[in-house]
This record gives sequence, C-alpha cells and structure tokens, in this order.
Amino acid sequence: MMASLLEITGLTRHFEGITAVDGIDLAVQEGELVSVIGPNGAGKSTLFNVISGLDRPDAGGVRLDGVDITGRSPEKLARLGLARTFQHGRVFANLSVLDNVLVGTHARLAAVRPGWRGFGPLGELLLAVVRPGAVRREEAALRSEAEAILARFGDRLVPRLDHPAYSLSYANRRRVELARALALRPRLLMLDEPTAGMNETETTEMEEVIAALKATGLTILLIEHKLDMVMRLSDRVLAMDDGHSIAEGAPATVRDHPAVVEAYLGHPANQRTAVA
Amino acid sequence: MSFSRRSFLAASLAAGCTALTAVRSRAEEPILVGVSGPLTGPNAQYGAQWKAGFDLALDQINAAGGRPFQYVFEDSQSDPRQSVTIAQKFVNDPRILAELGDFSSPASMAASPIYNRGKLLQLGITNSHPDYTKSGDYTWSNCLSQDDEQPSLANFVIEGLGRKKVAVLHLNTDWGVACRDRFVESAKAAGATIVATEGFQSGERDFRSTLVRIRDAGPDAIVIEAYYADAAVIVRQVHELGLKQVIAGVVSIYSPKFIELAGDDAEGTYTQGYFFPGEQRSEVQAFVTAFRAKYGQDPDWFNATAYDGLIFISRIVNQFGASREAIHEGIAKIKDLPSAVFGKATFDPTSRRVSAPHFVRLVVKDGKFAAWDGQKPKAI
Amino acid sequence: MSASPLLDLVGINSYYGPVQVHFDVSISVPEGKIVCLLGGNASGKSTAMKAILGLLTPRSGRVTFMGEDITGLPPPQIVRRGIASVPEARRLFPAMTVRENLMMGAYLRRDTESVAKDLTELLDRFPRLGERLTQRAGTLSGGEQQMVAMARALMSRPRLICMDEPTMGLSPLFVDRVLELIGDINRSGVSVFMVEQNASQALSIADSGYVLQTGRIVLSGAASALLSDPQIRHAYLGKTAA
Amino acid sequence: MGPWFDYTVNGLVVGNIYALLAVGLALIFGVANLINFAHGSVFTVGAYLGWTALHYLHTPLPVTILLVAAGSAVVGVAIERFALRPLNHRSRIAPLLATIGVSLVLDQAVQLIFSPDPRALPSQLPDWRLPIGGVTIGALDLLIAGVGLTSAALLFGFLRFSKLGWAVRATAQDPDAASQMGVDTNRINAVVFAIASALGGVGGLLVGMFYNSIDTTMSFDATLKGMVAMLLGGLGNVPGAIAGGLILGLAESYGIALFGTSYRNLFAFALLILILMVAPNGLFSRRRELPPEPMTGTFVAPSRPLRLPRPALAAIVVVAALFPLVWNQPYVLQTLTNALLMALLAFSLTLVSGTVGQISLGHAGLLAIGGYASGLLALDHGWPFVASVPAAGLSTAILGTLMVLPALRMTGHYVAIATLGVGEIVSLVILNWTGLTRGPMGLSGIPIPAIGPIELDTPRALYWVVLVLVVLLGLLQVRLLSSHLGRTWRAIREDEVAARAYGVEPLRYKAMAFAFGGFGAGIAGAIAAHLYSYINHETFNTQLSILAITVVILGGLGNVLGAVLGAVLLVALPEIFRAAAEYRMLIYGIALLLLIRYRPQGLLGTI
Repeated sequence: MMASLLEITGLTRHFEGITAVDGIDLAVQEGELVSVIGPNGAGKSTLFNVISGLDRPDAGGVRLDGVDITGRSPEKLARLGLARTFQHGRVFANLSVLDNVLVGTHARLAAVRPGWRGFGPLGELLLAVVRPGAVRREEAALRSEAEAILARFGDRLVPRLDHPAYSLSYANRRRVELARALALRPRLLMLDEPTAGMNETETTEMEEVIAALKATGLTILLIEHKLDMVMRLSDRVLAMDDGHSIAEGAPATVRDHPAVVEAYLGHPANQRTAVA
Repeated sequence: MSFSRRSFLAASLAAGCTALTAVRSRAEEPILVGVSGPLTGPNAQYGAQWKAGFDLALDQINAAGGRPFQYVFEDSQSDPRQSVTIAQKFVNDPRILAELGDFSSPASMAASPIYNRGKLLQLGITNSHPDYTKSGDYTWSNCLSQDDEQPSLANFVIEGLGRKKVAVLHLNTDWGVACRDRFVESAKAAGATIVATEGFQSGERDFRSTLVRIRDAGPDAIVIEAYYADAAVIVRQVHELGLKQVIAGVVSIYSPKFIELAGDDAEGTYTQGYFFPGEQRSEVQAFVTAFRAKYGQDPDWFNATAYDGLIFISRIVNQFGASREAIHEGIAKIKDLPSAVFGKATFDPTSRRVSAPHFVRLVVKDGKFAAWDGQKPKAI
Repeated sequence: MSASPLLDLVGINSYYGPVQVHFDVSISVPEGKIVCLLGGNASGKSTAMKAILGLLTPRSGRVTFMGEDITGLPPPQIVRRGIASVPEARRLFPAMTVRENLMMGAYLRRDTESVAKDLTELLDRFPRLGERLTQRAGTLSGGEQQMVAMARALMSRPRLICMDEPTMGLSPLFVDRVLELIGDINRSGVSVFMVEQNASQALSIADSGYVLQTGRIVLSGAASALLSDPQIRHAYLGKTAA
Repeated sequence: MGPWFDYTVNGLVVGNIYALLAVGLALIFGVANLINFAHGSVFTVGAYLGWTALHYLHTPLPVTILLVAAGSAVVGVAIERFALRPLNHRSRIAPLLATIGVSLVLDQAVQLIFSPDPRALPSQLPDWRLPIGGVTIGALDLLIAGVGLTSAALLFGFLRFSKLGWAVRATAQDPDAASQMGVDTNRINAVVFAIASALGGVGGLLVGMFYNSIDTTMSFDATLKGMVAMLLGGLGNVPGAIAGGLILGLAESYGIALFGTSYRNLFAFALLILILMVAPNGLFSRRRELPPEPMTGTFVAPSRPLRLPRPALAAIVVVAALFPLVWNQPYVLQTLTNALLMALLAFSLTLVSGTVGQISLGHAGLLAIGGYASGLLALDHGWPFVASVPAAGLSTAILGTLMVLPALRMTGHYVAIATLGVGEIVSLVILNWTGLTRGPMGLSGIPIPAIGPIELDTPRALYWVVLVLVVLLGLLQVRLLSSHLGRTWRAIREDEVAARAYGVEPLRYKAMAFAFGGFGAGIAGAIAAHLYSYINHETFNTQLSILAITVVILGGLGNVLGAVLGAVLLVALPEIFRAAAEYRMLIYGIALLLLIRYRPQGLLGTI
C-alpha cells in the first residue's frame, strides 16, 4: 500500500485553558482532496497552523511523505512543497498582484540562489545585481508562470497585475492568495476558507478553480464552511468540533453523521427532526 | 539678526542684546568675527557661557571707539557636519576676518582643514586636544594644552599639598584623557604613586561605585579631571560616601557654578587657575568688575576665555590691520596681550598656543574660591 | 407590532474600506424578545453587531434604540443607554480575575451597593463562577469563559444584550447550558439579540430570526417558521443536503 | 563587610532611580503598547518645574512634589491628547516616532525657557547619612526608594482594587472589549499618561535633588536607562520594572567593580542585548503563547508612491552634476555634500527599515565602523583613499551584519531597542578599545580624500565624488529592489508570517539587506571621516541615527529617491533656519510631529 502524503497522528495543541486541537489523526493520500469542516472555533485553523509549522504542537506528530516534519519551520516546509492560504487572507498589502504571486515562487528560485557554501547570501546579492542570463531567464519564466496562474481566474486579476493588493476586493485578495500558493507548485495545498466573503458567483468560480486543480492530481487539504462545495469537491471529510474529530469519512456520510448535524444545527432531537 | 534672541528669555543676558542692537545702528561697516559653537544640543550651556564673555568683550571694544566689532554666532550643536558647513560659510564671507571655536574636538578639528585652506584664522578658545593646533598654520588656541597645566597641578598636589598616593577620576574624552596622561606622567616624575585612574562618560551622574573602587585603592588624594558640573556631582558623592581624601581638580572646575552645584561639599576642594577673579592683576580685575556689573554674577573660565578670544582679535586688528592676513601675521608677533585668563598672554608661533602661563593655587573656603594659603591639609 | 421596537436597524450599508459588507440590512428587536441573526462565516453577522455596538459606523442607514438614534455613537455611550454585549470569542480580559471581569461589566454603574447585590445574585445563578472568582479568566475552560462573558454583560443591568456566537466552540453540554441561560435571562426581562451560526439551537429559543447571506437579509420571520424552512438547511449544509 | 556589599548598596541606590523611570515607561507600554521616548523629557520637565516652585514659590518639599506631579501629569495628558491620540489605528511606527518628536520639542522648550546652564536643585531634606558597610545612604536615597516602592505599591493597588484601575488593565488587554464595557479608552490612555508622567516628573525632581544639579541633557540618558530597566523587567510589566531597575543598577555597579568605570554603559547595553536574546519578554514574564493567527501587516500605511519618469530622474542627476559649475558657492556645496552623505546613510536605513521593515535606531553605528575602518587603514597602514573607503564599506557590511544579527531575530519594538543598543555599543567599544581605536582621543589627521595624486580639497570636487557615489549606490539599490530581493524584502515587511509560509527565510534576507546597507553606510562613514580629518566615538551618535530615521520617513519608507529628497530637506532646512538659532531644533521637532500626523507615508510615498 502506498504511504500517505500527509499523516497526522494525535496532534494536540493547548492554549490557556483551552485545547484547540485535541488528538487529531488524519491521513491524506496523494491526489486526494480532504476537507476539514466544523463550526467556528472548532480548531480547524489551529490544526492548519500546526501542520504548516507556524505553531508547534504540544503532542503528536506530522509526517509529509513519510518524513517527520513536526515542529519544522514554515520556510522549510514550503521548500518541501507545502503551501497554504490563510483564513483572513494574508496578502502582502503594498505589493502588486504579480509580486504577491512571485513571492509564492520563492522556494523554487534556483539560478539566483547559488548553493555556495557559506557565501550563498552574498552570491544571491551579486546575482541579483549582475543578473546573468540564467537569472534573467529564471525570472522571466517565473513571471510568465505567475501570469499563467493568474489567468486561471479569468479576467479577475489579469488586468490588475500592477495594482497593490490593498486596493483589491476581498474576493480578489483570496484569489491572489490561492495564486500565490499555486506558484509554489505545491505537493500539498492547504486552503483555509478560500471562499470566505465571496458571493455565490464568486464561490462557484473558486470551486471550479479548485476542482480543476484537483483534476490535475494536486493533493488538497481544505477548510470550508460552504458544505455544498465540500460535498462536491471532497474525497473525504474530517469534521471537528471543540478540538476533537467528531466524524471522518465519505462526504455524505460525514454530513449526515448525527454528531456533525448536531455541531452545525444543534442537537435537541425535536429540532433535528424538524430540520430534517 | 536673531541669534541673540535667547537674551530676551534669559534675563542674565539681556544686556548683551542691547549692546548688539546699538552696534548695528552705526553706519560704519563692522569688523566681523565668526563664531562656530553650540547654542543647542548637549553642549548648549557652554555656547551660552561663551556668549556672555563675547558680549562683554564687544561692549568694551566698541566703547573704545574706532571701527565697530561684531560677531556672528552660528549654532553648530558641536556637530562636525554643521561645523564644516559653517566653516565654508565663514571662509567664503569676506567680511569675516577671523573665527572662534568650535567647542568639541570633532566639530573643531573637522573644520580646521577648511579654515587652513581658506586662510582664515581659527582661534580655538576652549580647544585643548593635543592635536588641535597641528591642523595647520591657521589653527591657533588660547586654551592651554595640558602640557602646561597638568605638571603644575601635579606639583600642587604632590609638593604643595604633600600627597603621595593619588587616584585620578577623569572625563573619558580626548581632553580628559590628555589631562590624565600628562598628570600621571608629572606626578610619577615627582615621586607619587598613581593608585587608580577611572574614566567616566560625560553626562554620568552616579559615581558611588566608582568611588568605592577608588576608596579601595587607598589614595590620599583624588584628582578630578572634569568640567565643573561633573566635578560638583563628584565631590558631593565623595563626601556622601564618607571619603576624607583631599580633592583637587583641573582648571576647568573653577566656576561659581561649581560651588553652587556642589554646595557645602565644595569646601576644601583645591584647584588652580590661570584665571581667578580674586587675583589682583589689573586685567583680571577689570574683567571681573565689568562682568559682575553686566551680569550680576562671577565669571568663570568659559566666560573668561571667550572674552579673551575676542579681545585678542581686536588687539591684533588694532595693531596689524583689519584683514585676514594681517590677523594671521599679527597673532604670531603680538606680545603681552591683556588677558582675563592669563593676565598677559603671548602666543608661541611653534605650538600656536599661549606660552608660559602662570597659575594661581586656589581652595574653596567659606563658599568661595580663595587663594591657597600654603597650608598643607592634615593627613587622613 | 404595536409599539416601536426596542432596537431597530434600518437600511444599513456598511463597508470595510472599499468592500461593502452590508446591503440595506434592516433588523428589529422588539422589547422582551429574543431575536437571532443567522448566517455563515463572513456573511456580515458580526459586522451587524459592530454597527449596533458603535464599533463601526455604517455609511448609510440608522440604528435606533428606544426610539433614539444611536448611529455612530461611541461604544461607552451605547453601553450607557442599556445595551450590553457578549462579544465574539468571549473577549474576556484574560489576565484579570473572574471577579474583576464581572466588575468590568458594571463599569458605568455608580450604585455600588446594588452592584454588590447583583454580583451575589449572579453568583447564585452561576455557582461555577463563585468557585473561580479569584482565578484568572484566561485559565478558564471555554464554557466557563462563556458564563463569565454572559454574567459580565448582565452586570450592567442592560435592557438589551447583544451576543455574538454565544455557543461557538463549546461542547454540547455547555451549548445546552448556555441556551438555557439565555432563556432565563430573557425571562428576567432582558431583550436578547444574538448572532449565531448554530441555527436550530438559536431558533429553538428565539422568537424571531433573520438570515444573512453575503451582506443581505435573505430570509426572516418567526423562529418556528424559519425552523421548518428548508432554506435554512441550505444555508448551512448546502443545497444538496437531504 | 567587604567592598561587594558596598557595590551592592550603591547599585541599589542608583537602581532605585532607574526603577522610578522604568515604572512609568512600563505603565505606558502596558496600556498603549508604546515605547515612550518622551519619558525622559517629562523627567527633565519635572525637574525644572520643581526648580521653579522652589526658586520662586519657596514651597516645602511635599508641596513641591505635588506641584511637580500635577504639572507633569498635565504634560503627559497633553502628549497623549495632541501627539498620540490622532495616530490611533495608524501604522505601528507612527506613535513611536511621535514620542521622539515630542521629546525634541520638550527638551528644546525647557532649554529655551531655562537656558542650558545646569542649575542647582537643593534638597530640603535633613543632611543626615546612615553608614552601611563602607558607604552611606541619606534621606534622599530613602525618599527615592520610598517613592519608587510606594508608587509601585499604589499602582499595584490602583490596578488591582479600583474600578479605574480595572479599566486600565482591561484596556491594556483588549481595548475593544473594554470599550464595549463602557470604558472610554481614550480617557484611560490619558489617565495612564498622566500617572506615568507624574511619576516621571517626580523622578526628575528627586534625581535633580539627589545630584543637586539639573540640566536639559538629562532626558536622553533617562529614557535610555529607564528603557533598559523596563526591558529587564519585561515590557509593560510594572512590578517587573522595579526589579529591572534594581538589577540594572546592580549590574552597572558590579560592572564598575569588575572592569572599571568606563565600562559601565557597555555593561548595561550588553546586558540589554543579552536579555533581548535569551529572554525577550523580560526576566519575570511568563512565556507568551503565539496567538492563533498573529496580526502583522500593519507596519506601513497603504501608499501610492510618486514615481518619476526616467528622463526626469536623469535630468535631476544632470542638474545636480552641473550645479557647482553654475553656482560654485562653497557653503552651499558643503551643505549639499553633507546632505548627500546623509542620503547614503538614508539609503541604507530606508532599505533596512523601509523596505524590510526593521526599524533601526542605531544606524549611525555603521558610519562609525566605516569611518574608523577607513581612518585606521589610512593612518596606521597607509592605505590610499580609493582603497580604504571600499575596504571600510566591506568591513562595515560584515561587522554591522554580525552585530545586528541577534536583533534581527526579534520583531517590532524589540528590533528598535536592540539596534539602539547596538549603536550605543559600537560607540562604547570604540571608546574603550583604546589599543585599536585610540579610545577617547579619536582619530586625528585622517588624510584628505584623494584619487591617486589628485587631492579632493575643494568643496566642488568632494561634492562630485559624493554625488557619483549617491547615484551609483542609489541605482544599485533600485536595481536590487527590482530583483526578486525587492519583493522578498517587502514581503517580510508586509507579513513575515505569510512570507515564511512561502519559503522566505527572514533572517537570511534581513541580514542581506543589512549587509548591502552596511556597505553603503560604511562608505558614507569613511568619506565623512576623511572629510572631517578628525573623528571620535561621538562623531556618529544616536542623535544622528534618529535624524536618519526621520529622513527616511520624510522621504517615504523604502523609497530611494525619497531618501535623497529627505536628506536634502532635513540637512538644508536647519541651515535655512540657521537664523532661528536656538529655535531651530524646536521647529524641527514640531515639523516632525506634523509630518507623522499628516503625511505618514512620506513625501514620495512608501515603496
């Protein structure tokens, strides 16, 4: 059997008095799209932070492609092909749209980042000034790749390549974030509520983009509230509440799992039947 | 001109301002002397003291008739970036015939090459850095180099006061270090032991731990190489810690402010002065009387040296003529300038400083500086 | 409705910078009732709360309380008029004790004696808190923090309490307890406006409700009617849900 | 009892004073999340208010203390109301700079009113002293300790047991939630400034009496030492500040005991850096948890930079190059040369602080390293100008980066304080490393700039040389900014967390910026050294660092052309205001405040 691309075991993170993530286990296979759902405050974003290295777990471990990456710094993880977006959309406000996406390619820079032992940074400075052909070609290639990625969003971003990110609409910022993540050419893409704040049309567009990405075989871990979309996109779903995993499995199964319905809609039996 | 506007605010300087205004109203083109010094910034107090001295000198020079004198005080904040700019300004203003200042060594010495290239006399009135006058033929100073002052102080402490084990507490600046080095040299030559030397940074106010260190070195005298404000804080803490050593200090602690700031703790502090208002030499007395009349307080060394600087220039102009070259020639030749600091002063063309000064030994007694009576203090 | 409502939002349009968050949002809270505002993430629920509490001034529209226009008043002025809040994620003062947190609720009250009396009464109602009075609020569990937040709001003797997702992140046991408490509070004469994601639970205790979707009210009515409206389920579990 | 006991007593006595300063700073930091650089100026104001009361009203000590407390509180409230409140919700750097502006204004105002002469401030307490071990303590020592401890106790009680105190703590922890409880947070900030300033002012009075001497230069040292003490206790930790003050006092005292007086401040700042490295939250703070999604990205205001078309830029360069042929006025050329040298420093700082977002308050230290490197190579090893200057640039790049490396691991306020400390350390090392640097004597006789046999002894020649360097280094920096480094650096500034998530190693890139910036600054320092012919440890001081940061902000953070414009304006303006003599620093302070208030993104805009 093939090893999982991402494997999380017993992951736990406490904050003062609260256990935000409580013993979560999850395995994501290559090419799979797994969604994490749950009400606000269930611990989904903390889970993302711990996996992506922004936060350290108090217990448990994370393995990427069989390698233990628990507690590694986010920059190292990015180099291993792990890209993420953020819940509230952390674009670089004063950078242009194109530059935002180009930052996403950072981990892939090679020509301009020579591996000269001990003198790497110096070499990088020199090459950035001198810009020999290899560096120029690399930059041009990345630039056209970034533009291609932005073209995935139709004409939403292409006419705004030079606009600073702070001038974009909320939805466009989310698109820039996704484009930036894609520019990393991730092995594992982690999306934290990519459609938050989008209207229906925009959500549908985003869903199409994600579906297309999935179709290319990209492994995706998704946090999303819009369950319609989750149902359509996911291979598997993990439902969390109060830091725990309350259900895991096929989308429909999880959606109809009593604990999930309860977590979303409330649990008194009469109400549940009333809704159902 | 608004460079004297602070005079309106500081009552003590009000008289100086009227003097200037009076001068300006004369039709005759005045002889201008440039001053580069601190009016703002951390050394502003010294610039203010210079001004008091200049204004008094100006009163007297202009009262004597002839072509009027005037000075242009440019605030450099004692910052080399500004003193070089001011130097360019002065050098290129043909009305300016000589320059006084700057205050700090970096500011003064950064400007020196410009004055030398521009052939404008730079007379340092408080510059004792041993290398200051080495900048060139146009850089002179009526401030003594420590080569003269420290042997005399060492002699006072060792021969005069009969001390054999000395601790030196000095400002950790070029000036303080030059003081220390010359003093230590002379004291050793005179047979004394230097048990400790401690350098402190300007602005320092807490000397208690330093004094414990000094105390434990077991000196019988503490020599302070610092300006009056620091020295006042030091003598207070010496007494607060219960130390009984004899305290002696360099010329620059001679200031009424020293006694004001140190209070009763100033009692029994020894120093020497080439400038001492109590001295009966007529030049000194004339200055002190005039200063008291104008400002209602005793002058100190900073007032006196500034006063001298301007008086010297006016004497040279009177004798050798009102041009830059005449002044440059004159300063090397003129003899026995009347001086509030030295009584009579003559420049040595080799060192470009005032030669062979004469020192008065002083002690603080009953809240005043008094000539030392020659009595050795009791051993501790 | 006979009398004018206690709280009335009329035609609110609010923005975050260039982004419009509310489109003509109107909401009424009648005196003595529980009204809930439902909606998914980023639908603009919390922003509506901010507009009421004076933390955000809508670009157009009006907020009135007891017939008085309170649009754009600073938060302290709004508290003074009798609106208390239980903010999203509780927002306790984590380094202060439970007692200090509760007393902060009574910050604007000058009647020291009745404040003390109210505190005693509240501790009867929330015995859990009595045991933890001197504990730092940050060290409490989520459920306990929610209790403190509600008790803190009550300390101001409000006419209206605004609650932002009071059941968020709570275990089912506490969710029940919190809902019960909201009912209690309402029965003691305080009107309640709550923003919730947890639709059935909120509607089970509310008198009426509104559903907000990307800044627009898409549905409103009596709680019982909304409970059986399939659109609610769609808003949460998606249209494909059974 | 041995001398160590005496050192301990002495350390505690002076530590008392630091504690008094640190308490006020901690209180303000705790509530307003702000390092108040004006605190030392309030301390000075308090001392002069006390002097006025004693001198003119002959008030008894308790009345004097009350008057000083009340007067200083009013000053504090005014600072909060007029300088800081308008900056609410602005970028984080704005209020910090505003307090620097306020301190300039207050210091200059005091100096104008009272003259810069030091004044005696006699203590009215009985002159008895209590021998302890080999030293003594007096009534004032006890009063200062008493005031420190009592005010800490009162503050503790106030914060713990009074309603207003709760509101202060609540505002510190969560201003939004506090305002939802009905707390007027603006009023709370004003109350906090009033209390902290009253404490600072009374501190100034007592310390003035302690030394019987007050002058207008006390402010900066007071701020600096208070800040170090506060950091030792933990930013914003009021009881910690008392302990921090005492620890700083002890550390200095022991430092003197072990190494001698001249090492005192070196010891203090080394301790600061050490604490920042090993326990950045202070010695007494609990470990702080990372918030689930840390808030960053608010460093600079959104900005649309003004962009000049290339021909316009080329035209400016040509005009600048031809200017001396048209107007060969040495004074003007010297001023412009100074401005261009400042621009070289500003390039470096605008890169580090503007582009990468690491506020450096010790940048003049880089000039010092460059100046000494070139000066020593020329004097001791006979290197020609054309060789020693680039060598100085390289040494500065290496040394400067190595020294600042620990600071670059920190964030926000800590970077600013750490770099301030590094700047001071550079100056203190130069002062104390006599064997290499000639210590306090400085370097004199540094040869005049020369290219081969041609001496650049005219203002015009020097101007051209510096202009060429400015154009070259400016173009180089612009080229770097247009490379992948530009976006990487700016990404770190905008949101370090997000940047890391995309593989950017912040330390590496911050260090690269410092290295490049250090090279330019080192060259600027080297040229200045040859231009002045004499430099010492004070030539490139913290004041210059602060001037440089205002240049950078004036021009627009990260904006290379802005750095030139800012440098020309801020070097030329004081020259234009030269006629205003004593008033010019006051005007400068007010201009800085207005600038932060009305044009926070700078004249040409942040890039």
